[in-house]
Amino acid sequence: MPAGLAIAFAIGFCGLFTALAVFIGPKRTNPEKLKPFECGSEPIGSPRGRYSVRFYQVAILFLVFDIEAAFMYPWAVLYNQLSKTDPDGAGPLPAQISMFGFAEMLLFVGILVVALAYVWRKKAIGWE
Amino acid sequence: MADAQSLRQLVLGRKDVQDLSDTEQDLPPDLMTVNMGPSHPAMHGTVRIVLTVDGEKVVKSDVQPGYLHRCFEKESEHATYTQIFPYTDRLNYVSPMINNVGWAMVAEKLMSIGKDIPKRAEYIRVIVSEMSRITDHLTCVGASAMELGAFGPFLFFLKCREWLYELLEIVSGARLTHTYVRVGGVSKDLPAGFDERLTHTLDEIEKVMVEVEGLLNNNKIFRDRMAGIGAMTREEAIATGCVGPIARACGVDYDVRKDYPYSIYPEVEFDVPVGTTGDCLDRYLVRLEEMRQSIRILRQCLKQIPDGPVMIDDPRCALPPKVDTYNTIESMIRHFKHIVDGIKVPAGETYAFVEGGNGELGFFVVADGTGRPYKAYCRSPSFVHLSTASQLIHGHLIADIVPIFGMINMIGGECDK
Amino acid sequence: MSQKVLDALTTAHAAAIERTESQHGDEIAWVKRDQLVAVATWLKNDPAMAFDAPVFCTCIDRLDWRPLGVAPSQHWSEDKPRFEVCYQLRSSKHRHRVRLKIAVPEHDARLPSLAGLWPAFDWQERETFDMYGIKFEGHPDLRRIYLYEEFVGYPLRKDYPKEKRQPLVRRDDLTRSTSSVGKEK
Amino acid sequence: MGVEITTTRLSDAALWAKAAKQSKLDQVTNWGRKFSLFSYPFVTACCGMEFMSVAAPKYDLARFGAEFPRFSPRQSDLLMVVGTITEKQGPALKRVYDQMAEPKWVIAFGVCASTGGFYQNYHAMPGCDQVIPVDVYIPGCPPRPEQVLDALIMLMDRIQAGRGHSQLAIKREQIIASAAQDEG
Repeated sequence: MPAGLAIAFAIGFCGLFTALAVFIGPKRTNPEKLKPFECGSEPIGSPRGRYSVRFYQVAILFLVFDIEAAFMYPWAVLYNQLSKTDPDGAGPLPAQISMFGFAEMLLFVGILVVALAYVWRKKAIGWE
Repeated sequence: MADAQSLRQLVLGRKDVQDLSDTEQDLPPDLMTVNMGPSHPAMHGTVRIVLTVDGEKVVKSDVQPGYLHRCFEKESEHATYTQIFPYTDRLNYVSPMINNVGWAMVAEKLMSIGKDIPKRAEYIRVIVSEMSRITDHLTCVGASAMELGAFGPFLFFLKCREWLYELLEIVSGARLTHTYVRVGGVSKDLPAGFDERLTHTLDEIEKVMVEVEGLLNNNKIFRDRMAGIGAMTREEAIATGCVGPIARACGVDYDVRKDYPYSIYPEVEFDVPVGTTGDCLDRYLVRLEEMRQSIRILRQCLKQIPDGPVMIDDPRCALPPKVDTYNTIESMIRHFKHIVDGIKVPAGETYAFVEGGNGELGFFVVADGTGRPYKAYCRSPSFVHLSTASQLIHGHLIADIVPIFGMINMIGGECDK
Repeated sequence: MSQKVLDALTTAHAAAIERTESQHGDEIAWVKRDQLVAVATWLKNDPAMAFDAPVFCTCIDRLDWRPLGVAPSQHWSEDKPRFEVCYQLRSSKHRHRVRLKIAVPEHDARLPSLAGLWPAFDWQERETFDMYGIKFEGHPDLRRIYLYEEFVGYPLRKDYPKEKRQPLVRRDDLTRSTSSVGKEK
Repeated sequence: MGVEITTTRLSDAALWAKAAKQSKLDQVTNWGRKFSLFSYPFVTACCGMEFMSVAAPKYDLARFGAEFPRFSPRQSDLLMVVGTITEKQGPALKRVYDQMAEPKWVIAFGVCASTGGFYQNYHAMPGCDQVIPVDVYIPGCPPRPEQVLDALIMLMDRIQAGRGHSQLAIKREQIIASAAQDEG
């Protein structure tokens, strides 16, 4: 499946459903509906106030480790080919198991573990 | 020169170099007020907290109950003593039987017939109360585990609760709102084959409890979210009037069944679990242990239950047997007067209390001799525990409010009466 | 067995105690309003009494109090005070209990608050104020606890009709086509 | 005994429903909607215990595609009013209902949400339809889980037929808008 086609499909589907929602979905707004939802009570205080930077830190760190997990998916799918010496199995000999795939991911995760250790020591994750 | 300076400041929006002290003081973030409103899953739908938070840490909280105030007192001034039983069911609707027994006891205390209730009726009352107490703890622990993300134990405990609901439905006819106890005894006898089914269910529940304890007790996430959260000292617990599992978790050894024994609790042995630190984890462990003690009581009751009538035959508060009602005019009139005008409770006032699911549940009744109470105040443990909530929350993170509220087990009907 | 509580109370505060009675095993002590705080602090701090556990605080509205089988002299009449505020206390050490009752006339329904002595009474006094309109002086923040601020009147008084609703919000597109029987009185 | 008898004016709703027949597209979208209801459990009182039992393994709500409770009105289209609605809770209920996206449906779970049950007093509202239009009422205090599942199936039929209150309201506005265009 050539990558370009896959990207086109992705954009096509997302665009299709957002377009459907925008054009077909009923839009009926009333002032009550536009107010922020605060568990049923009148919203108090304004979100515009200044709040601690820790929120931003925690969000960014989550993003880093979330994407790390996301990268593991394609690796996991292709793990079998990565572990064979001749991936397309053309040669006469039965393919031996090679540590290429595993070592690759170990390196990738290792870097991020160092980052995690640094962040942990700097107490950027907790909320003290 | 001056306007160039201000121009640069205007453009860059930066302070002048001289204004900066050597280190840029980090301005304290403004406190944000947030609504943890009435319609929130962790608030059991009936409590609103106006939180003032500094980032995630709670700085000030104003707990507002009253969203489920259904006027128990006003309704009970317009209903006869027997008609109030359905209202008491819906006070602590997680363990409704115990409220029924509490209300029956206050009426019996006023009529001073507490001593001559038939022994079998007392045993049945203790059996159904302890079953109701188990469902209370099952719901409380299951729901607060789910609120912390452990969905498995919630479903396991609800499966057990379904078994108990079926049994309570066979006994009283309703799954949740039983209205089973009457002044002077209970309305119906236990059905045949009840004790085999109950013993079987109790064994099953103990198996499930072992499973859930395996899941939760040493679970790192569960312990981190519960240990050390919402701790309360012994003196605070007593001074704020806390009772039940919450006070026992702080080390207050107060259980109405032991300190002011009523009904046949002196005839069964059971222990009262008492915690040490008084935090959420201790409340959870105390509730689990209390479930085991209730199972132990149930087993003893099933062995010791005598035969005999289940209703006192005192004409003042017992309905005449059906065969007389349809055959003799006196019984018909008595039956009619009993239902329409209610039980004539002599004038006086008293406060009777039982060990409810959340602690000392008492009724302060002023009777004026007619069939309707003049005043029926319900002393509800949830209302007292909720008054300590804002002090327990103080200084914790917003996410810690959920386990604290889960373990306080604040029941809307009982808290707002 | 709490009779000794009443005896100790009467000996220590003879002036403050109007009368004591014992009904159905509960000891009741009628206390004068102005000496309530003195008696309460004594009850709390005295080692023999040690009433450290508050149980409840409520009020009885004696408006149409005509009990059956009781002499008419006991019935309520205009000259008698209308409200009786009751504080129930319990000692966790000695396991005895006492109920303090204070007569409060209707025209000035005021009472010194005991929220300072026992934190539990903070909310219970707010509830009594919300339901009966008894103003507790010295209470940290005395406002309605169950009902909403816009509610007028005190619902648990005997003269407040049970069904008198004061709705906050109703549906606007709802047209009451049929008459509503017995609209709010 | 001041009992407020209130009937929503269904007569004009029936008129608009007859006037606007179901187009093919409507039938397909309603078919999709009825099997993927996301409920916002507005739980207040004892019926909440029975709501837990309905969602629990024995009387599973998941069999009907309505199991996943969403605790935000933005992501839910079925408002289950579970338990007594008091006067103080009224504004909160109305605000949650207004903040839900159309088309939306309401189930009054239990007799307290339907008519106030045996709480006829100054603080309990005689039914949540004093504040929001309700599509299906479930009697019972609390109703048995089977009654709740039956009510859900009843609601699904109503959704398929396009006769939910908010569906009719959207239809009515479309007709008014199209009528205005014809004249304009």
